[in-house]
Amino acid sequence: MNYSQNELMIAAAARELQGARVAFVGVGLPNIVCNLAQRSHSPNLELVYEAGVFGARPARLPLSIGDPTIVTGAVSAMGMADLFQLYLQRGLIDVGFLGAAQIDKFGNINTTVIGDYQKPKVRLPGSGGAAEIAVLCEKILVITRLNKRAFVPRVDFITSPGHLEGGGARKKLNVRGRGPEAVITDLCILRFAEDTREMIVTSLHPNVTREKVQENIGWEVRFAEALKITPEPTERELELIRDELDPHGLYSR
Amino acid sequence: MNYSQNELMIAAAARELQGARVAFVGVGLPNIVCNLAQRSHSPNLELVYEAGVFGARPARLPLSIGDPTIVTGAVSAMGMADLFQLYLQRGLIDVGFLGAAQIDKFGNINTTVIGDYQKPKVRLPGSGGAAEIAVLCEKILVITRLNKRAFVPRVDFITSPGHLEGGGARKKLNVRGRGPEAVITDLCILRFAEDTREMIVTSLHPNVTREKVQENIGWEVRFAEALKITPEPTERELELIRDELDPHGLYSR
Amino acid sequence: MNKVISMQHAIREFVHDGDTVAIEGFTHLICFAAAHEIIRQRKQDLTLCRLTPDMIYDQMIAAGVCKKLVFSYAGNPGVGSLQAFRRAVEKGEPRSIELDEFSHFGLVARYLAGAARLPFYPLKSYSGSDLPKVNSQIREMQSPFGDEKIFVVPPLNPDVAILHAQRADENGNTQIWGLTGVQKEAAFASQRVIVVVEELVSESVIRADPNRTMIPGLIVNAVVVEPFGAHPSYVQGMYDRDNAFYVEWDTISREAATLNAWLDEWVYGLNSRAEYVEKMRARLEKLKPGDAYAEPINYGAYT
Amino acid sequence: MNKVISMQHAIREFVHDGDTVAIEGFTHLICFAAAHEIIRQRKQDLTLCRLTPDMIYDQMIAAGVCKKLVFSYAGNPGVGSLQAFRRAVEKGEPRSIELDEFSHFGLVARYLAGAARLPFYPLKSYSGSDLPKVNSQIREMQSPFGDEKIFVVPPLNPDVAILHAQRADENGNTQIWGLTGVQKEAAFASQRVIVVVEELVSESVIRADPNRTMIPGLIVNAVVVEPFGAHPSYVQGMYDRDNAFYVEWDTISREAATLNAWLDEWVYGLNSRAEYVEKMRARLEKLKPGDAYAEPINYGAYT
Repeated sequence: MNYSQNELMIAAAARELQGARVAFVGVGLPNIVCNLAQRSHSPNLELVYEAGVFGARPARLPLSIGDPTIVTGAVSAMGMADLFQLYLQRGLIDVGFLGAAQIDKFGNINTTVIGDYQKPKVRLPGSGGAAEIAVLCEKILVITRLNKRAFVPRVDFITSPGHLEGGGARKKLNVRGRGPEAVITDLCILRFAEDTREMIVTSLHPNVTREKVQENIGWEVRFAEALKITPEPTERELELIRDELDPHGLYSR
Repeated sequence: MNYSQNELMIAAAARELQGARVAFVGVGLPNIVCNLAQRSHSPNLELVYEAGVFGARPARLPLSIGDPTIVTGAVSAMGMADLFQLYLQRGLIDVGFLGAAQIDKFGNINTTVIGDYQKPKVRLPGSGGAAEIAVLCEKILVITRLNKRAFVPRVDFITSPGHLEGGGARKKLNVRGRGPEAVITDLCILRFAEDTREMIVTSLHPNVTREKVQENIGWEVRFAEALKITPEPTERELELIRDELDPHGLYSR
Repeated sequence: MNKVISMQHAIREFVHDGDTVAIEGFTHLICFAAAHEIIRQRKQDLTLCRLTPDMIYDQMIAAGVCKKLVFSYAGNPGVGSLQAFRRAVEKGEPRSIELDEFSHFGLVARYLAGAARLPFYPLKSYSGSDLPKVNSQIREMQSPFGDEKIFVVPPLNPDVAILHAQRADENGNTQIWGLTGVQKEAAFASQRVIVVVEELVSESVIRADPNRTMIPGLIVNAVVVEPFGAHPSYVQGMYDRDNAFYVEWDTISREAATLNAWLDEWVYGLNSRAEYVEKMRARLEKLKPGDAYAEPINYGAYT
Repeated sequence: MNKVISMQHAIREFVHDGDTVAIEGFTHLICFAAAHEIIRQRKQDLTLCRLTPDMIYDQMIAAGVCKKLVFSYAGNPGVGSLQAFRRAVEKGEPRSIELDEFSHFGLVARYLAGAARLPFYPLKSYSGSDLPKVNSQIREMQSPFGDEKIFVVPPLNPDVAILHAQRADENGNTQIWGLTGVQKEAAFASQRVIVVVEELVSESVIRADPNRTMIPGLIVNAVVVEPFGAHPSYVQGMYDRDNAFYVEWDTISREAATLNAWLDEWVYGLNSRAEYVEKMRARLEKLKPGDAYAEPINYGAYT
C-alpha cells in the first residue's frame, strides 16, 4: 500500500502511545497522533486537552485544541486552573506529546524565538502549556519533521527543558517528569542514550538511508547498534487517517 | 404588642443590616437575623453562606448553614474554595454576622475553649469560618445574649480578633476588615468608642435598666452620653419571625 | 472498568488501621453509611479529617476508632456541642484524641494544596487570632513580591477519601450538584478514593453533561451504591436533612451509656446500610423534597 | 438592577485609553464583537492580556490599539503564526509592543492570584526553562514547609475584563458551559467586568441551576447582548468554530495592506456587530451544530 512519509510518521508516533493511560494532547500533529491511537490500538487511552477537557471522545478530528467536539461527550470539562493543577501538577498524566520548532541533541525544545529574545529574527508562538508539560508529565514524546533548521546542536531558547546539558543534568531539576523519551520524525525515530542522554537514531523509516538522516540533522548524529526499520502503517491506520481524521490531508500529505 | 427579649434582639440586629449589600451569614442567631432583614426592609440584601452559596433566597428558615433550601433558587452554588477565595478574600462582603461564646471589652471573640487550650475546662466548637470572616468582611456585627459568662474582661482565647488591645492595635494588623461595629444583645446594643475601641452601651432595650446591664457584664461598662432606647419590633417583624422564620420558637422565645 | 463493590468490601480493602481518612461533605453528602461500616469493622487509630466533625465523627470518636482529629468546627450545627467529642477532649473518654485545629478557610487551603500537590497554600486569615500560637502548621511568610505578609498552611493528603455524591458511572466518574464543599479537593488530595452514590448511572449520562463531573474515575478506587447513605445529612434533590435527628443526637449523646446503646442498635446491631434503611424506612420516606428541575442545556453535536 | 447596554456604550464607558484589558476565552467564547468596537473607538495604549492572543489581538495589534501584551501562546491555533503580532515584534509595525510572557499555567496562576487577591501564586513549572531568565516576574522561592523550591508569579488584576458567555440575566448573573477557560478568574481579578452574551434570560433561569453560574452580577458592570458576538470563534451548543476563517486569516494577515483592507471592510466600515452578522449571515447559518442536551437534574424544592 502506498503512504506518505507524514502518514508513516503519524502512525509510528501513535504506536508509541501503546500502554499509556492518559495523554496530554498538544496542538497540531500531536492532536492527530493521539486521536489515531485512541481509534486504533488504544481505545481506552484518555485524552487530556489543556483547554480543560479530560476523557475526550472527539466525533471528528478536533480542528484546534479547543474545538467544541472535544467537549461534547467528554468525561469532564473544567476550567484551566483545575486542568493544570488537579490533572497535570497532581501527576495524573503519563505522556505529554509536544511539537517543536527547534530541538537540540539533548531534546531541549524551543518554541519561543529564533535569534535573540529581545531582538528576535523570528518570533515563534511561545510556550503555551509546553513549559509545564515538559516537567510534569511522566514522559515526553516529540513529533516533528526532520530538517537542519529544526535539529540544531543547541536551541536558541529553552522553552521546554529536555535533558538540558545531558548526563545527570535533568535529574538535578528534581521534577516529576523524566523528560523526552523519543522523537518521531518523517525520516526516522530517535531516542536518548542512557548515559549521555544524547539523541541517537534507533529506527530508520523504510527506504531512508543513514546519509539522508545525517543531512537533515545539524550535528553529527549517532546511530544505534541495533538499528531497526520502522514498521509500515497498517491499512487500518491509513484508513483512519484518510477517512476519519484528516480527509483534507492537512497534516498527512 | 407583646414580644420576647429574643424577638427584640433579632429585630434590632436585623435593622443593623439596612444599607448593606452583601452579608456573610453565620450559624444560629445570625441566620435568623439575616433572613429577617431580607424579608423585611432589605429585600435586595444578598446572603452569602460559607457552605458555598451566594444570593440565597431560602424558602424556609435554613435549619443549618448548609440547608438544601439555601441552594435551590440561589444565584450561585459553588465549592468552598471559591466561596472563601473569590468572595470573602476578594473583598466582596460588607458585613459578617457572628455569634460568640465569649466576647471581651474590645470585641475579641472566643469560640474555641474556656480555660487553657491544651487542657480546656470547656471545649467549644472552634473557629469555623469566623477567624477569616473577622478580618476579611468590611465590618462585623455580633449577636449574643448578655451575661457575665459571655462578656468577660479578656477572652481565654482569641478565635476571631476584634479590636485586640484597643486603640490603634487593630490597624496594625493591616487587614481589610475594620472589625466589630456593634454587639446586639437581648438587653442592649453596644458599640465601640472611636478612640479606645472599648465597648460602650449605646442603646437600652425598653424597660431595661443600666443596673441590669452592668450586672450581666464582667467589667465596669461605660454608657454613651446620648443613650437611646431601642425601638420595639414592628408587627410585621414579629409576624415574620413567628409565622415564617421560627414557628417553633427555637431562637426567639 | 467496573469498580462497583459493596461498602463492606470497600472499607475492608481501602481503609486500614492507622490511616488518615477524610469523609467530607459540608452539611450536605455526609457519608454515614461509610462511617458505620468503619465502626463495625472496628478500625483502629484513624486520623480523621473533616472541616466539621459533625455527628458522623462524634459517633466514630465514641466508638473509639479515632486517634487524631484534623478539623475546623466541631459543633452540632444548628444545635450545640458535640458531646462525644467533648468527652474525648475534656476527659479522655473513651480515649484521648489529638487535635489538629484550623479554621474553615485554612483547612480548605490545606486540601487545595494537597489536591494540587503544592508544598503550601497562602491565605489571608489568622491575623490577630490565637490559632497560629497553638498550631505551628499555620505560619506567616513574606510575599516574594512587595513587602506583604501572608499566612500559609501545608498540604493535607489523606490516605483515603470517602465522598458521597448523587451519581456516578461504574468507572467512578462522579457528578455532584448543590453544595460541593471540598469534595473535589479532598478526592484529588487523597491517595485512594471511595465514591458512594445514591444512583449508579450509565457512562452516557455522565458524558451528556461533562461540566457537572467533579471527580473523574481516573482517581477512584471503588464505587459503592448506597441509597440514603448520607442520612441524617442530606442529598440535594433526593432527600432533606433529618434535622430532628440532629436535635435528638444532643440527647442521645449526653451520656456515654445512651450513646453506646444507640450504636448497639443502629450500627453494631445491623449488618449493612440496607438494614438501616429498612429499619428507618418510615422516617426516610418523609424526607423527599418537591421537584425543582434545572433548565436543560445544549452542548451541541459537532461531527 | 438592569445593566443591559449597547456594546458601543459599554466600551465607551468602561474601557479607557491606557487601560489593562483582558478579553479572555480559550478558543471558546472569544469576544470579537468587543474587540471590533474597541478598534472602532480607536482606543490608545492598551495593555492586552490573554493566554492566547489569537486572531482577536492580532487584529487589535494591527489596528494599533495595543501597547503591551501579556500572554502565553501567540499562534494562530491549528494554522501557524500570528502575522500582525510578528510584524509588531520583529519590525515594530505599525508600532512596537512590549511583551510580558508566561506559559499557560503561569498566566492561569496570575489570574488565580488576582481573583483571590493573593500577593503571589505558587506553581510547579519553569524548572529548566529559559522563561524566568527573560521575565523577572517569574521567581523561585523556598517553601515555608520543608526544603522544596517552587516558582511563583504575581497577581494579574486588569482594569477591565470582557467575557463572552452563553447567557446572563439583566443583573449580570452569568452561566457558561463547555470550556470555561479562565473566564471566572479573569472576572474576579478585574476592577470592572463587561459580560457579553448570546442570550439574555430571566433571573429564574439562572436561579434554576445555581451550580452553572460562573460570574455573579455582583461584580458585573455591564451586560451586552450580542448574538454571534464570538464569531469566528465559537459558543458551545450555539455555533461552531469557523475554522475556514482562521485559515483565511493567515492569507489576509500576511501583508499589512490586505489586513488593513479587511479591517476597513469588516470593522471600520460597519457600525455595529448587528451589521457584521447581517453581512456574514449566510456563513453563520452553516455553523449551527446538532443537538446534544444534558440530562436535566433536580435541585429539589425545600419549603
